[in-house]
Amino acid sequence: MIKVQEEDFSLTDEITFLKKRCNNIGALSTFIGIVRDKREDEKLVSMTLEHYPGMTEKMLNKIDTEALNRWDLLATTIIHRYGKLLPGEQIVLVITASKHRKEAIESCHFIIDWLKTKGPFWKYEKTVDKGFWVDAKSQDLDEELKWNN
Amino acid sequence: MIKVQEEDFSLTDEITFLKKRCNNIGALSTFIGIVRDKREDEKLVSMTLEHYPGMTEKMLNKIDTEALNRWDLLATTIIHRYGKLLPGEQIVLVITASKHRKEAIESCHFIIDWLKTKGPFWKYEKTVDKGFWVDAKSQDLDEELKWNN
Amino acid sequence: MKVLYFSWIKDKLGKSHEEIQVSDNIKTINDLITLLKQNNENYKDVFKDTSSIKVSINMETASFEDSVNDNDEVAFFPPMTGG
Amino acid sequence: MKVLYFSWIKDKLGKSHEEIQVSDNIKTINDLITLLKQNNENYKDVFKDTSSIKVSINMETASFEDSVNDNDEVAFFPPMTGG
Repeated sequence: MIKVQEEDFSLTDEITFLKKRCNNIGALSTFIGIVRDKREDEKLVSMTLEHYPGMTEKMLNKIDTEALNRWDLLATTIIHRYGKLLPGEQIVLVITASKHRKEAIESCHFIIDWLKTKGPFWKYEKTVDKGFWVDAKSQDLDEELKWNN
Repeated sequence: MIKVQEEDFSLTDEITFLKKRCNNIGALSTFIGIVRDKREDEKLVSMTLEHYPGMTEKMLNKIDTEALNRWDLLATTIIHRYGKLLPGEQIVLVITASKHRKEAIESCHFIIDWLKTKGPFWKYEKTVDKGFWVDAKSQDLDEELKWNN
Repeated sequence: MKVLYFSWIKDKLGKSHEEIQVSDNIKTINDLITLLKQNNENYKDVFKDTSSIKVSINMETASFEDSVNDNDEVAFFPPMTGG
Repeated sequence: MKVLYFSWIKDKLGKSHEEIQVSDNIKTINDLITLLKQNNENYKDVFKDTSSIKVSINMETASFEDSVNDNDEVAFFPPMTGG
């Protein structure tokens, strides 16, 4: 299940909702991305996530489907926020449920790696006196590529 | 931080507590192990976790320290329950927090893999008419060994 | 053809989207870029180094050699940074 | 010497722990096992195949060749299944 939304999400509510969609869960992996307090060594004031409405949903569904195809999963949840977020706020949530731990952990890792390079989001960070579009990291592409094998 | 306890835990409470212990978190990985509904194809009635008091705390601390040494982490939480658990109940919780996702995800994976083979727990599963001590899986040893590199 | 811009490309051009009239000799994304750059310094600046620019056609990742036609939705953006 | 048993080993022996008087000629875990097996069918049964049995000394994973003395706490158990 995927959601693209401006409002915050609740991990507990999402786990409860996911558990209703399947049974015999043995392993539950989650990942939460959070706005850091700092940009390099400077205090971060806010991070604004721009996205491409329509394409975002399309890509998140693609990533979700790919995970469900590659691993034996019972259920998945991907929630990605957009808009202006403050330090400490939640950006993204991934939950994967499976019978055994390996599938849940690996697929959760995969989803977040693919989101990094295939989710049509762009981040604008504001410090007290400046603003910056966050560059994609070449390391993120390397992380994505390791899932090609 | 490690805890060995009979009572259930709350993921939300533990995340809140962990967040108080550090700042500048960018990535939060969690893993929850849950008692499955079935043993092979039979309905599971309960799972009782026996453990070795004293050694359990010692080994969990060892695993926690190892994760903190190997990865750049801001905080960790490991909670393992013992005693009689029913299907759907939570067995184990791992939370890892870091600035960047790779560290949180990998260390969470590492901790749960090491817990499997180094946590002094033994599981007794009851179906309607039988009881079984769960055998360790040779696959679990393979999973542990991949962290030796 | 609907063309969208994101992130610093949108900032540099001062617009997030526009409708472009394309004639039949615009066959690929590269042709479209050439058209946009004609007599416009902002576009010339944005597209001077396309190695750091990605493109999508109808919300699917595409390459500069891919074909486009008047009904397509095209978007230009820097590498994505989701998650 | 305090000796603990877990899981099916505890079940087969019908006890979770016991205090064993060991003389000076018991130098290793292997010696201890030999002592336990003497004249006792339950222990002979449990220790007939030690490949599926693990041992700890003072709550640290150990091997059957490791030395023990009277003050040690020794435990026998099948491979762990935490998590």
